[in-house]
Amino acid sequence: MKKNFKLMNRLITIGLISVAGMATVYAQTTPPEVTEALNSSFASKGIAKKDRVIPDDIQILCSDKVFLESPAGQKRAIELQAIALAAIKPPSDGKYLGDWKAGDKVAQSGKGATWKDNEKTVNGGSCYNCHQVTKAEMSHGTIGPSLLGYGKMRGNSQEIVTYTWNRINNSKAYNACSNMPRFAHFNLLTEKQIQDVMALLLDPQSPVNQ
Amino acid sequence: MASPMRIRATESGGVVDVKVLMRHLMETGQRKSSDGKPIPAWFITVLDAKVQDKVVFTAEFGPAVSKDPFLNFKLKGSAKKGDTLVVSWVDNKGETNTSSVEVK
Amino acid sequence: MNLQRRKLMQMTALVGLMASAGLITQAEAATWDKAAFEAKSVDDVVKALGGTTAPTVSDKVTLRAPDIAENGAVVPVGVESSLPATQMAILVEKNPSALAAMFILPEGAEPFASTRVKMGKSSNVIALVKSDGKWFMSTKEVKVTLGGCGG
Amino acid sequence: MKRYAIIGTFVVALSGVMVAPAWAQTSAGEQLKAYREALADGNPAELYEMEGEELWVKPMGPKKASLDTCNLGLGPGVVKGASAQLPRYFKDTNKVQDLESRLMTCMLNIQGIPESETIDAPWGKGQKKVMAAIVAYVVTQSKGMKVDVPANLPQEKKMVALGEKLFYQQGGPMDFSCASCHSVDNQRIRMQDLPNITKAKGAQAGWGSWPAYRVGNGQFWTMQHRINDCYRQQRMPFPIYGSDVTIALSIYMANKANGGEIITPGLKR
Repeated sequence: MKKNFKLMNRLITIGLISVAGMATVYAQTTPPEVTEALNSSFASKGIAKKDRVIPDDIQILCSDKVFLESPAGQKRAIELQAIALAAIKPPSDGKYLGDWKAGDKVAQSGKGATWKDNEKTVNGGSCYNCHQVTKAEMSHGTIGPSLLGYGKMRGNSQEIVTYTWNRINNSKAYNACSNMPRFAHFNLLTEKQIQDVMALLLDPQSPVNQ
Repeated sequence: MASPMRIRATESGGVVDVKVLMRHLMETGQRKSSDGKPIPAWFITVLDAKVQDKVVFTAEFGPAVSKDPFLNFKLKGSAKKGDTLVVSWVDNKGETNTSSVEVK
Repeated sequence: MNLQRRKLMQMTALVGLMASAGLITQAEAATWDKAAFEAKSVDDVVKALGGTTAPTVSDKVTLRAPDIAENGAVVPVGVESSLPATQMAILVEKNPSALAAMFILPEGAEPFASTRVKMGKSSNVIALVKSDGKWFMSTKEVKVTLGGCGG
Repeated sequence: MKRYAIIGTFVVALSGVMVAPAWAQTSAGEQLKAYREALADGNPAELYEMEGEELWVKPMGPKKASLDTCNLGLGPGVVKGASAQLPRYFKDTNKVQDLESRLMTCMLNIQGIPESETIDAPWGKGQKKVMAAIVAYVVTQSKGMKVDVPANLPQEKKMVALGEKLFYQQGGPMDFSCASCHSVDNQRIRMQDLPNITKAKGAQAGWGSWPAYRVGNGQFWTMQHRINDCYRQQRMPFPIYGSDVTIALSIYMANKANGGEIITPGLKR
């Protein structure tokens, strides 16, 4: 869970400068009773260690609907989006698109990262849980938008390719409180898996674009 | 306690509608346990329903019948309101279970 | 055939043993049609059930099964017929052994039975009804979907 | 959840793909409805209920006593309608308790069975197996009644408020909270409808139909088990059986569902 799950982050305070130039500090913290309940109610099990309850900056922001809807919250969202975007790495071998067939397997699988899994479990992307992806798979969720025809509609200009890459790597770069997990940020998917999912979305041969 | 079985038998227009729910694992023999060992097949093979010692319906199951099996069948002429309907099953390990109900 | 007969004899011997030990009554155990339940394909099941020709597709056989099953572990299926039936069966074509359940109908039992079966994947489900010594059938495809979070 | 601050030039492109072929979903949905209706007749939860009914009066534990004097809130031994009013505040323990944590109190005080025996048992084994059967029996005794959890007492109000905060609290490597899946109407994960628990209708559908028998694994799941597996799928650590988080979320849901019909035990995928 890396550095951002350090215990001290639990009570992080976010300072923001108001538009008027006056230094106004908006304190946003996880309520102490919530922290206390989380601490007393959860236990480590397998790979799901207890520190997973400790929210990072994005999780603190997105857990607080009231603050999120305030001007300060919106401002904070933009700030965190910029941080997320800046941290995204382009593919190490320069290849954005892998194999769509392998990508469909990643999209189908909802496995990994639970206390029933272990370090050797190959994580899935759980894409079908929330998105319609191909016509053939009728068992798909509706939490996210349909991705049917994704590449066909947009083409594969570098702009589209980079946007899609970023969106899968860290969806929060565009929407701080997107429901979509940060697949690269938390190492949920490997670079190769992301390249394969990219191909699933953008390869003209992929069933997504048929 | 014996593994539970629930039987409902209701008469309407001369037809007795019988519904049976049984607790049974119905292991297929195709699954493996977490340590990789095959889990042996264990399933109900034969179920029969009797009224006054006369068999009125028989079902034979393979391991493809779902866990905690449900069975629904209908009798016309071989059972009537007030009769005692006895349902028994035997599984492939030779374990048996019997339960009865009055036709309502 | 030899192997099958040998298996059958072993089974009979075992059943005899269990029956003499008072575990089960001879009548209860003797009826389980091992050959039919162990047959792999639909054709082999029909043969094991004594069918000499392919079953006739008939609209007098009604198969109740869903178009989609939310979970392959539990698929409700039922068979019903307007023919005077003595025996009925439910088969899942793509299961390792096709025969899932069989029903024997003495005088006074309606040609109606419904249960729940496991399906490993999307497959044709077949209802067989024996009437006047001949087998009749009805078929329906059931799609098994993936559900839940998949974790 | 609203989508805030989507920046860049991709807003239009993104919204363009939000139109899913509605007909495909409707017809698949109707076909699934037929499947679920075919299953509704004959819920194997009844087998657990039968077992629980026997266990309720069976002397067990070091004190060889039965639970039939257990006070679930309506007086010693009163089961009818008891679970409809749970979770609630109990004076003797000075705690808000759900059905399962209250039963643990009774098992301890009446039968001498330590709470840890239930808490530490794996699902479906040992004292958790006993618990599941008893829960099946108790909730069936409130079937057809209305959820009656007004949460008027200050201790109850406090737990509802905590539950609401926890409902939105994100964590884990997928950033999920309960709200990620349960705060918008008419959403599905794969083929499963997700009740919007932030509204009465959704809360009633969810709270009112659990505990339930799950056909997929042939198990009877209590509400504690249901919440536990939600957290597993959220990739969170293990929520301790009967812990504050589970009770707070339960009373938050029950209070939202107040007045809704109880159809437990349900039958689920």
